[in-house]
Amino acid sequence: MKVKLFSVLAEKIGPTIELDLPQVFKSSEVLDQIKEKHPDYADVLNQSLVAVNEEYTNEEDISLDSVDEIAIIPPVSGG
Amino acid sequence: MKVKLFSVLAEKIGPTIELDLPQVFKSSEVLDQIKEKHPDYADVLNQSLVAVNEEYTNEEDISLDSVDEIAIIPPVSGG
Amino acid sequence: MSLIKIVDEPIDTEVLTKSLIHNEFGGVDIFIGNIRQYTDDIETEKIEYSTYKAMAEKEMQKLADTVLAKGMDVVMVHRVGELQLGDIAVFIGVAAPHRAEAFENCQMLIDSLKKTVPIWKKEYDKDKIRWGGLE
Amino acid sequence: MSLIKIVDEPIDTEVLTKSLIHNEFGGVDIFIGNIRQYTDDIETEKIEYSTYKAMAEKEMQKLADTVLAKGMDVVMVHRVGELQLGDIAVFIGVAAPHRAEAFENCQMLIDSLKKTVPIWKKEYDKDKIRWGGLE
Repeated sequence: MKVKLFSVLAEKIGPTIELDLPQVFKSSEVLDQIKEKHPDYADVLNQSLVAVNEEYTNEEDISLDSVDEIAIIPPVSGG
Repeated sequence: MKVKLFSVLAEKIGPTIELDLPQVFKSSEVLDQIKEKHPDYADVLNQSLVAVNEEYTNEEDISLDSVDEIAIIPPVSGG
Repeated sequence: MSLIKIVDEPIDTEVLTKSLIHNEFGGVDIFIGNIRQYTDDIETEKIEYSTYKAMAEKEMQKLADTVLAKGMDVVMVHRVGELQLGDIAVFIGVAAPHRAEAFENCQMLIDSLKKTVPIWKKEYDKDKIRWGGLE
Repeated sequence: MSLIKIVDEPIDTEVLTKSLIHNEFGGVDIFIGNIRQYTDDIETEKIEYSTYKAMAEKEMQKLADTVLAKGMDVVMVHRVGELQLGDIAVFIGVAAPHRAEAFENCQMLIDSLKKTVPIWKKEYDKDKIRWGGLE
């Protein structure tokens, strides 16, 4: 599964990262997998949220079948 | 002394009204003199303030010598 | 560069807005009051604003000075004369380092203008003429 | 006629302002955020905004919908790409029957945008590059 990255993560790691996600997972598992691959960005990832199909997720179970798009959302800073 | 009128008072009575003011007076006396001449507008005058030299007055004594301009200020409604 | 005045021509929002964009300030709040057709069931056709101009500009300047003294920029322009539906009667803008101050002071300025600045409206409503402000 | 979008060109404040003047509404509040040179001692040279555009527009629409549902009109436009000092990054406007609602909702929209809408700034300051939002 390709996960979209933005902001500092996109610049440092790339616009997407390929992850191997189980059939059912939580957003924290997505962040944990990226932290394992890129421990340097653990700090940013600890402040980030996960969006599935362009909606913020919390701690709910996510079914891989229902996922069209996953994105990591670092702290926003528009305005 | 010519006193300036505005808004509904200017339209009904005229842009100025000639009053005979004593050497020292209070704003209420200005309003009272106009009410006497135009009792129909007592209601508007009761809601009005008096400005001397383009500044609002309260209940202070006003010396005629210090007066360049007197104006009656009905309730304002800009904006 | 603050701008405080009463005008009898249409208000140019573009020029006034641009005058509030400064490198020193990051946030601008603008209030625009325009002529509204309906107030509850009352239908307005036009509004005639009159003013005691010299005093009105002095009172507007006093209000602006309280905001300028805090290091912000201020624009306050009120139009008088005969205004039609949709015409802009008043434009108030505050540029500030932080947006909360811009909002707070802009709202204070329009609220205060409506209380102290000698400008009056004569409202031509469909049913009758109404003088603003009278009880 | 609400307008909610992310653009990569300069924001035309005049067109957006005009779109908020309606006969039905008497009060418009507008917030404009522009690129500021100094934040305390830090001197900014330019800011690069990036976005997750589809999601950002959805989140902006959600915010606007809460205001539109109350019968007001809303404009929310955020610019992305490389912005220079003085450039306008965001324009938010609310037209309402009463001015207090316009102020309240306009401020709520910019406050909320800064919390939930996926837009990020990379600030090129004189001393170093700063990524907005990070602790």
